[in-house]
Amino acid sequence: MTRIDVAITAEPLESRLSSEGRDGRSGAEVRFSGRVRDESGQVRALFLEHYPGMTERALRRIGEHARERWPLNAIEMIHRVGEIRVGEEIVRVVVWAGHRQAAFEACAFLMDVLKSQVPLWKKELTDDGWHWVEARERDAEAAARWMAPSSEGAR
Amino acid sequence: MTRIDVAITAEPLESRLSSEGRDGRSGAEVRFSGRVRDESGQVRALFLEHYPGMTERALRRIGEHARERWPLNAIEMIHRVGEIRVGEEIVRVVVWAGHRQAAFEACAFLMDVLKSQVPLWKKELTDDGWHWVEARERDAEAAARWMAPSSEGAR
Amino acid sequence: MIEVVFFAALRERVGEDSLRVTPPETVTTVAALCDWLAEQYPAVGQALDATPRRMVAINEQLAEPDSAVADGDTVALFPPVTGG
Amino acid sequence: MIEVVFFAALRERVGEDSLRVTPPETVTTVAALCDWLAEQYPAVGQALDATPRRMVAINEQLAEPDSAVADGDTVALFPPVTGG
Repeated sequence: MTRIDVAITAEPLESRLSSEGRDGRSGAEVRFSGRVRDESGQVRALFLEHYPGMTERALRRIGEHARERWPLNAIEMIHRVGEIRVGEEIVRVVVWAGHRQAAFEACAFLMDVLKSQVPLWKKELTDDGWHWVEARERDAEAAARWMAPSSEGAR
Repeated sequence: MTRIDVAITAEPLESRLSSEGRDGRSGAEVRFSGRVRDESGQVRALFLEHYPGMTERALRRIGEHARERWPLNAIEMIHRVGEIRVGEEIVRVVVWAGHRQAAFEACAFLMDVLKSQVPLWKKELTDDGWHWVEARERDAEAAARWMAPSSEGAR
Repeated sequence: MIEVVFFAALRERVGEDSLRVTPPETVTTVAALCDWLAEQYPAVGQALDATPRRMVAINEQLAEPDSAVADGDTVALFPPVTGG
Repeated sequence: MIEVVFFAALRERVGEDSLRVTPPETVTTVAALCDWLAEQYPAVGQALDATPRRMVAINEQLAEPDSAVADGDTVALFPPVTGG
């Protein structure tokens, strides 16, 4: 059975090791790390709000969708909340599988769906104060491509 | 300019840290780690042969193709050679980019092309002795999909 | 009784984390609940108007405006998510 | 002079890591070089026959059977690669 580990934490992700998957089953490990970008040179910090309880359940649910869709050995999803500085890790998704294509696809799927369906909200601190980050159409489209009939096969 | 680091080493990759990319430019880091799988429970060890000089040049060349095709900040490719045990890391490809889709695609591209164009050869030790691993049609097809006219745009 | 919880910009606009309300029996969907809240609580009405793109969860599961709400439910209203 | 180097299963079948050869001027392509090697060195001929799917590199760049070879080149012959 595909192991699914999820966590929400206010501690730096950098200090968390991921499980190793060195069991001889997993030929492929694909890991995504998202860091706080400073696109304009104006972001001082970011604050992440979440919905305690639902956020963890939503992460687990998208992990369950991924394991129904691809042959995976394990999934790990960690998301940071609270105040985060530029350059720090905000999210880490790791997928272990027997083969690389399943691992790549599942990891990209998890990130796309996380960005459009998991209750987390970003607020940016700039010289003008705190501002909520607007959801981007691009992220909704990225998630929608996994729902297209041609890429069906989930349930 | 997109930094490209390549290395061939007979030392365990596990002990090598990747550069961190915590410069505020790279929102996305996608990392692929390939480990020695034991599909049949019969593989005792693997031996990797390479073409000293050409292997490194070929890795750098595919990195150059990736950075022409996607907006990337940095690429790191490390491949282990010599004798390797089951569960150990054989290859690591890390891509840093401003956005996750470019990082995912470039990392998958690099692995697909590495598997079909970079001079490295695997030999397996089983109870029957050492055997050269046969190239798989699947890997050639995975590389070919990046050459299709619809996915052009490299040069 | 229904517990209505707000998050992020919507929470700040409402000025409350949550409300415990007992709407009339005619309120059976998320959309009807929002309309009723807007009537009863002008601050909520203004906050909802200021957040035209919204998401909703019922008992911690994503739902739609026409999803059914019932006594005992927790209904969460929030702007589009921006994690990751 | 042309340096011919072998790798992996092909190297083991040939029994040599490399050969330094001076083929006649009529040998101008990789394919012609392989044919000439097979005539001159029966062990190489048998090894090439046993490795029908082959790759080739000239001066450390991947090449094709009809690629040109010239004096001073290093020509590498090897089975399909299996790294990663």
